[in-house]
Amino acid sequence: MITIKNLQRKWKEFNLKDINLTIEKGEYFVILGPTAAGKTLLLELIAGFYIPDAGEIWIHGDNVTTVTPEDREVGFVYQDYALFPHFTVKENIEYGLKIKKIPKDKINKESQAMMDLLGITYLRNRYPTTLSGGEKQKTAIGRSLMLNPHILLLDEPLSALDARTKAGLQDELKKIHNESDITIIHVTHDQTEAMIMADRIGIMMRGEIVQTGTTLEIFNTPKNRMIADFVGTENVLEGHISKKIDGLAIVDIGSSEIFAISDLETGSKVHAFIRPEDIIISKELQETSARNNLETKIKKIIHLGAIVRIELDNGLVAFTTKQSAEELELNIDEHIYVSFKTTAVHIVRR
Amino acid sequence: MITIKNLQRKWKEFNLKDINLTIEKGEYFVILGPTAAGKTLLLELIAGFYIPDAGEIWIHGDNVTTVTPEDREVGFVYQDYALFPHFTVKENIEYGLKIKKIPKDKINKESQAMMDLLGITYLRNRYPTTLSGGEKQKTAIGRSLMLNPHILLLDEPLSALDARTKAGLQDELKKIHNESDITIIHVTHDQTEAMIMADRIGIMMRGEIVQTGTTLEIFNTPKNRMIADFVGTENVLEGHISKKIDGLAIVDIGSSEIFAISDLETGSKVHAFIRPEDIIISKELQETSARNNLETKIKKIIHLGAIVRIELDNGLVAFTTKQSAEELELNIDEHIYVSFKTTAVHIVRR
Amino acid sequence: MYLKTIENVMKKLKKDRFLLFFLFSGFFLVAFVFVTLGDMFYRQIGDIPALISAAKDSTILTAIWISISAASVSALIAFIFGVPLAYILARKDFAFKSVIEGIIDIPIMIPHVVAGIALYGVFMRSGIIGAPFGKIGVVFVDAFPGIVAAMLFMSLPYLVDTAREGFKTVDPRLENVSRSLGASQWTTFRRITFPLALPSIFNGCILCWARGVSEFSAVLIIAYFPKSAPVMIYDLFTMYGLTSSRPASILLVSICLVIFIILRASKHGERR
Amino acid sequence: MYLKTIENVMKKLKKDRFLLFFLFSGFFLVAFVFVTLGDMFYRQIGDIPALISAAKDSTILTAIWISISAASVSALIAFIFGVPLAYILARKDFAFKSVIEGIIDIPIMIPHVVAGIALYGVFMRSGIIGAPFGKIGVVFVDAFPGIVAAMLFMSLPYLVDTAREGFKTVDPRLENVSRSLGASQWTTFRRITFPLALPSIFNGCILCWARGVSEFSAVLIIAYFPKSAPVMIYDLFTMYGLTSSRPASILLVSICLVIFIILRASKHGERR
Repeated sequence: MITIKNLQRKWKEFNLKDINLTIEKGEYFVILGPTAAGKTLLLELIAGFYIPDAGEIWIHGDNVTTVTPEDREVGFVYQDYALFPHFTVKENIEYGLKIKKIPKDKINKESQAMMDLLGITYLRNRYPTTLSGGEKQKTAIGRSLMLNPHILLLDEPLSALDARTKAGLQDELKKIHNESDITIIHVTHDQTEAMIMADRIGIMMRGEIVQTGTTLEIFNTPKNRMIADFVGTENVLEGHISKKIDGLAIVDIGSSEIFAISDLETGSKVHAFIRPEDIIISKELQETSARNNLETKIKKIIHLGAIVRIELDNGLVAFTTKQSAEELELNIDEHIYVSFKTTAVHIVRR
Repeated sequence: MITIKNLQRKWKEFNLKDINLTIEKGEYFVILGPTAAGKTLLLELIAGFYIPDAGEIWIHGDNVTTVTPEDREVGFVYQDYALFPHFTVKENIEYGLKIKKIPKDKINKESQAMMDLLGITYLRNRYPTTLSGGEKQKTAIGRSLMLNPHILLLDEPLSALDARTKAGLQDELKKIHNESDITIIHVTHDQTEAMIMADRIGIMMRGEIVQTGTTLEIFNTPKNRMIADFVGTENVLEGHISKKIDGLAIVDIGSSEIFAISDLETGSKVHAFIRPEDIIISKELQETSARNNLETKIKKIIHLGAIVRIELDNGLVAFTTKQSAEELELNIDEHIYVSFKTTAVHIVRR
Repeated sequence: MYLKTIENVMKKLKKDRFLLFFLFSGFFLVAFVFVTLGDMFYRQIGDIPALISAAKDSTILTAIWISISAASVSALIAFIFGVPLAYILARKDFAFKSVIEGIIDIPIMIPHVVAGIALYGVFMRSGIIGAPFGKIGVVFVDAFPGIVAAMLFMSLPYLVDTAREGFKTVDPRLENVSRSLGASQWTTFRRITFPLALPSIFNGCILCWARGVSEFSAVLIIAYFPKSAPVMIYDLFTMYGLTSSRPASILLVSICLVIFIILRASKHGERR
Repeated sequence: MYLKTIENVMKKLKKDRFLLFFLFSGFFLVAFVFVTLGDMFYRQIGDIPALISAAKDSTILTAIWISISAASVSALIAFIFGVPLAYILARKDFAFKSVIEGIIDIPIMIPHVVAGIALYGVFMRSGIIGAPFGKIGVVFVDAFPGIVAAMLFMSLPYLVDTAREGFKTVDPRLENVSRSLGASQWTTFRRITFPLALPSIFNGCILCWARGVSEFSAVLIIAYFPKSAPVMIYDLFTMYGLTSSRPASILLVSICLVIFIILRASKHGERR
């Protein structure tokens, strides 16, 4: 278990303020945040490359706040791989064991096994400059795993890779994680990557961890507008709770009223979030279980390959598949109905 | 109209080989290709920053191949904006008119109108280093539009911007394009951006324009596997045409046969492309208009926000909305049926 | 307060023997330079009257003035011809470019006395440059133009190299954009490239000037007269010894330092 | 073939008056350096016997040997103490860092003669450094150690600056990764940082060595004897004139050039 208590550190333009975080042993934890949020600095503090200005870091019950990096048994993989350019792939992978003065034949055997596992044996005598991005990243991951660290820290490990290589390495990382009890902390700015990889996600913005939770918690119930904006919640409505009936809140958003579930009291000023994929479009008013039914016009139809993005006159955005869009024969300026469930509306105080 | 004939140019590691391209007047043309395809170099040749090794460039009926950039009346916007750091926003925007020695009060009026149009008047006295990415890009676009160029060349204009700013600038560019008869050539590596912006798309790879066409043509009927891979066609099957009945081709893909429409003769070795959003998933074999029905198992379900990606045991990938996935109650290892229309299969010779 | 800081530094260092060892090694060179110059100034403080009388001595002041004015002329010539060369070296690729760059850097690498011998060879009355100039009445050997020529030769690489690096930091795409906005190559240079490279060019001029003032060997050979400051200091040393040459040395260093500071300040003032 | 190339260049230039003008200006400085040195070599070719007899003259050879060996010793000292200093300056931030960097660069900016005066002041028998060394029998004035001290003083900034820039190009994240793989700070320096900065450090050593060989002014003041090559060349010039000093000059430049080429080649050979 990794526990971070009230961690503070200033470094160049970055400023970590009072970070508190607990990551369970064996967890795949993703720190998701925009660039310059201080994500890398947080990882580097966990690895011990810097000493915090204040606060503590505990790993598996030990306070390691001032322990040097070489004594933390933490693997680290940087975004641009940070391979040693004067060593071959094999020499890079064996570096940690050579430092430990392990016998040569044992090193040989272990590095061979690692290269086989990652499928990079054929690259063993190549120098890093001659490798592709994916090959470099596999080497970097292999190098960091050779000492069987308790914790693997990944700093945007897939950001510089093309889509196909990325998918392959995602599988590889998942496999490594599943087949050992290693704790992985993976930093990224890519929401999709976070959704694919994470057991749990921590949202980091401007030097703070602003929300932690499972993937669904984060994406369906962002804690505030800033997080909602960042994780890509498209529909953000502003209003106030005008009435409450049987636990159901009626939110006045000016042009109309919507039904939602909320514990907040009447009169609260709120933001209402609705994910575009939760909005159903139909040509006629339908009898459905959805409580919210609004009439509006289509303003714009944008084909995005698999999905179609429909921008509506009342400011909402809906996603639908190409199939349904074709079946419905939607046209710009056409009058349509949108409906969404009360449970699809996520209310936060503003 | 811009006509490029047999254009060749080597520069550093880039090598443009025999580029032929015709872009209509007033068109919004997107050049889409991976990094290092030579896209920027092509734009720079059109702008006249380099002289081609061979070939010709014609703009509106004139051969401009050796005309200097200052006499081409072509606007250019670089990815990282290339604002003059020692000038304010206003001075940047007025630069072209000052060079032309236009009277001061006229310059003032025109730059004011441009800044108003782009909504950056409040930035007039700021220096570029103090601006955000979006503000810089607006300034760069404004600067390039001040001389009313016939042609506007945009080099990855939105790549460095965050999602929200990007969307705003996409609208802005579309508006500028719609309200004038300017020809825009827009270079990008982002498929979604190309789909949103383009009247027509040219795919550029390794120094060659490999396919041109409308958005639908490019994404639904990529000319070869390399293009399909790049534009994100997920399902690529390998097989040969085993039979032809009434213009319908039966493609033997080893494990099974699929129906498709193709002019190729029996025996041809082919690739079959099927877009994931064209594959319909159901729990029972249904009577549909789709000719292709296959039974398979679900291997993996990945939630990607609006859409759910379903990886199947037979290697195919299907996309569906969160709604339908929930309604179908799909589970891993479950037996299901996939169906897709004959018209959804795109056949190319391999 | 001060002791506290030292204490904290010491605490940190104890943790970090590696850094301590490196600091200790590095300290040696810093101390060497500091002690050598500090000693000179410190000893002079014990004899302020000698410094004052040197500052009133017209032969010393004339020598310093000759050094400063000759260095200024040579820096100006280097600027006029060096800036275009630096621009070409930064922007264009051509055959033998590295040869040109090598030739420009020779004066840095060659022993100064050898440079002086070579300069004497071409600038003497019968020399390949001295002869034609002699016909129009310009004499180099033991004359002001000779001092300028020697200084120019020894110091021009500093200007060209610094200005070239300055031009390289100006993004060529700014020039491209400027031209697409209707500006010719010359206008682009004048309005975009030169202003953006100016801080580096200015630095190059300062370096070039300082190298000119400090030049001794080549000047000694080509123009012992009129006596420039370093020659004068050397003369004082050989004829009257250390105590006589020290005040003039300190005077020269101090005047150069003041000019430096004024130039730097004016440069910072000019920047936004 | 050759004419054709010139013709093509001319055609391009006509299109491009801007470039033509700049080339013309830049040509002046290149020609200045080239003619000055070319003339020296060209004239010597007319008198090969003098060159041969100089190459056989044991006093000349001894002087060159003194220069080369003293420069080597001074470069070695600069290496030992300068590399740790350069590493600290590249990696660590601390109070007064820019002061330290300024002190290290003083020898470049200060007039060489003034540096010589200052060095004489501390290394003479009664000097702050000369006195304690005198007690253990090491004399600097008019002795080999004095030559080394003068060379070290004048050349150390070149090594420190170049090595520092070399260390700066080594990504600190490589050091981070190395430490996360169990290597101590010292092991990381030895196995990662130093090998990667080595080409720059090597360049710094060459620069430092070359600056040492070429030093004249400070050596002249602190150690006229034993005569190092530049002092010997100057003596020959003042006593016997240009034609007598030229062969020794060319010999010194040539020997330095050969050493250069050998060092560069060995460095390239060592790289993959």
